[in-house]
Amino acid sequence: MDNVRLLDRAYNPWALLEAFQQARFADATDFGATAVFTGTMRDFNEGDDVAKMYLEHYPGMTLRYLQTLADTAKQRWSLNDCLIVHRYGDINPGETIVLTAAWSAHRGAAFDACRYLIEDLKHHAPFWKKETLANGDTRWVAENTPG
Amino acid sequence: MDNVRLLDRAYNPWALLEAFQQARFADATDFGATAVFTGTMRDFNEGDDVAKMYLEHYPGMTLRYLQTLADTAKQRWSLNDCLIVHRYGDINPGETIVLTAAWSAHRGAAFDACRYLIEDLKHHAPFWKKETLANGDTRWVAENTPG
Amino acid sequence: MINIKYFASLRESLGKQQDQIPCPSPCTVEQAWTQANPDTAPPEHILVAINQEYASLDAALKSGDEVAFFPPVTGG
Amino acid sequence: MINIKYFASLRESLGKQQDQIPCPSPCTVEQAWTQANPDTAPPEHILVAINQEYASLDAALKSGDEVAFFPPVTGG
Repeated sequence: MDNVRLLDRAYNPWALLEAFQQARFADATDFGATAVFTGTMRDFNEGDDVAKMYLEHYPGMTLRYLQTLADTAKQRWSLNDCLIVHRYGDINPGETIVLTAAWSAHRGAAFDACRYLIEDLKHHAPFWKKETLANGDTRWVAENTPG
Repeated sequence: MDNVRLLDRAYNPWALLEAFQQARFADATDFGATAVFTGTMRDFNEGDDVAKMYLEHYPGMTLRYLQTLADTAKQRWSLNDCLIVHRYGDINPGETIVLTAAWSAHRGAAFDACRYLIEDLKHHAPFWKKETLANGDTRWVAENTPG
Repeated sequence: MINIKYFASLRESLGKQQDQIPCPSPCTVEQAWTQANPDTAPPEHILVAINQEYASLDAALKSGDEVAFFPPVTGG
Repeated sequence: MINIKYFASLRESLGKQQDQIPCPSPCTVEQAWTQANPDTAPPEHILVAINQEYASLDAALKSGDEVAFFPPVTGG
């Protein structure tokens, strides 16, 4: 079961989670806690209306980086599993960009691991956002907001 | 849109989240971050195999307590909204007991609020778990594990 | 009158889920307990709610109040 | 040979997405940059990857390596 996925089109994060959990934990009743984060494209940023976004990435390095990140989290918190899903390419406001999730016996580990996944990803995974504003101007997002 | 719900039968947390988000934020693109926690019934606890569980609560006080909790979280973190769903009655291993979620412009607020909801609920919402072990014995769960 | 409710393990150990007692004014939560359960001290970690909001054992009751006693909660 | 890749705003400002340069041994990442971009200093917050793993400007390259230069990341 792939626990790291790059997608080039819109996806339903809740349906994806349901399918993953069903396939991965079909008859398992040994995890008590699931923590999930989803990041959704907003239609404003730094005071401007944003019409759409292009998400560039570094094919090859991206999957490799995220898989190492997922493996690290699983070891560090003894997770049952974790999941990272990230879009690339053209994205519209309201669409889900990123999903991180962690399954554990205990809620502290699930929360900490889920948050670690998104924080590390935001600081290190090779993605770059280019916004197209409502007035047609384009700009590269300079840096991520603090967590 | 009710953001606090008590359910007496099994539910699909992901389908519920999808429906809530659809109804509550249909055309909204002003939240960037969603944090979710689900607690699932395990088939073991304190070294014993658990066959099923009965979740007693204090009708009247429960909803009232959880609604105040949700309102408090929304104010404290400027959330777009939050959601609390909790089972009561008979529960089987693998079924989702509790769901907390928070929608915000920023991920820090979403994570902090979601975790606050589940921690506070675990310490104060009037629910009590009675386990039936694999050998037929029943026992009240004495206390919650630390977060 | 004061309406008393008991929950979970406390309900089972007392063998009853509710009591109704007269309300001598003034009357604290602890006095209501003693009146309803003269032979049993309130358990050490007991929790109290008056009209469905958390309260302490020395809070004052008035006629018509619903007071609930229950053990530490274990939801979530 | 060394294969160089550029991403995002850096790719746009340089007007190219890749370079291929000979590999004099020894050769650091910074020397490879200068050889490919003699008139442009590397931007202050530039990030570097060698064969798709993060590295520093003074890391050593060998023939056949893929070195990537890119600005701070903004995913998630």
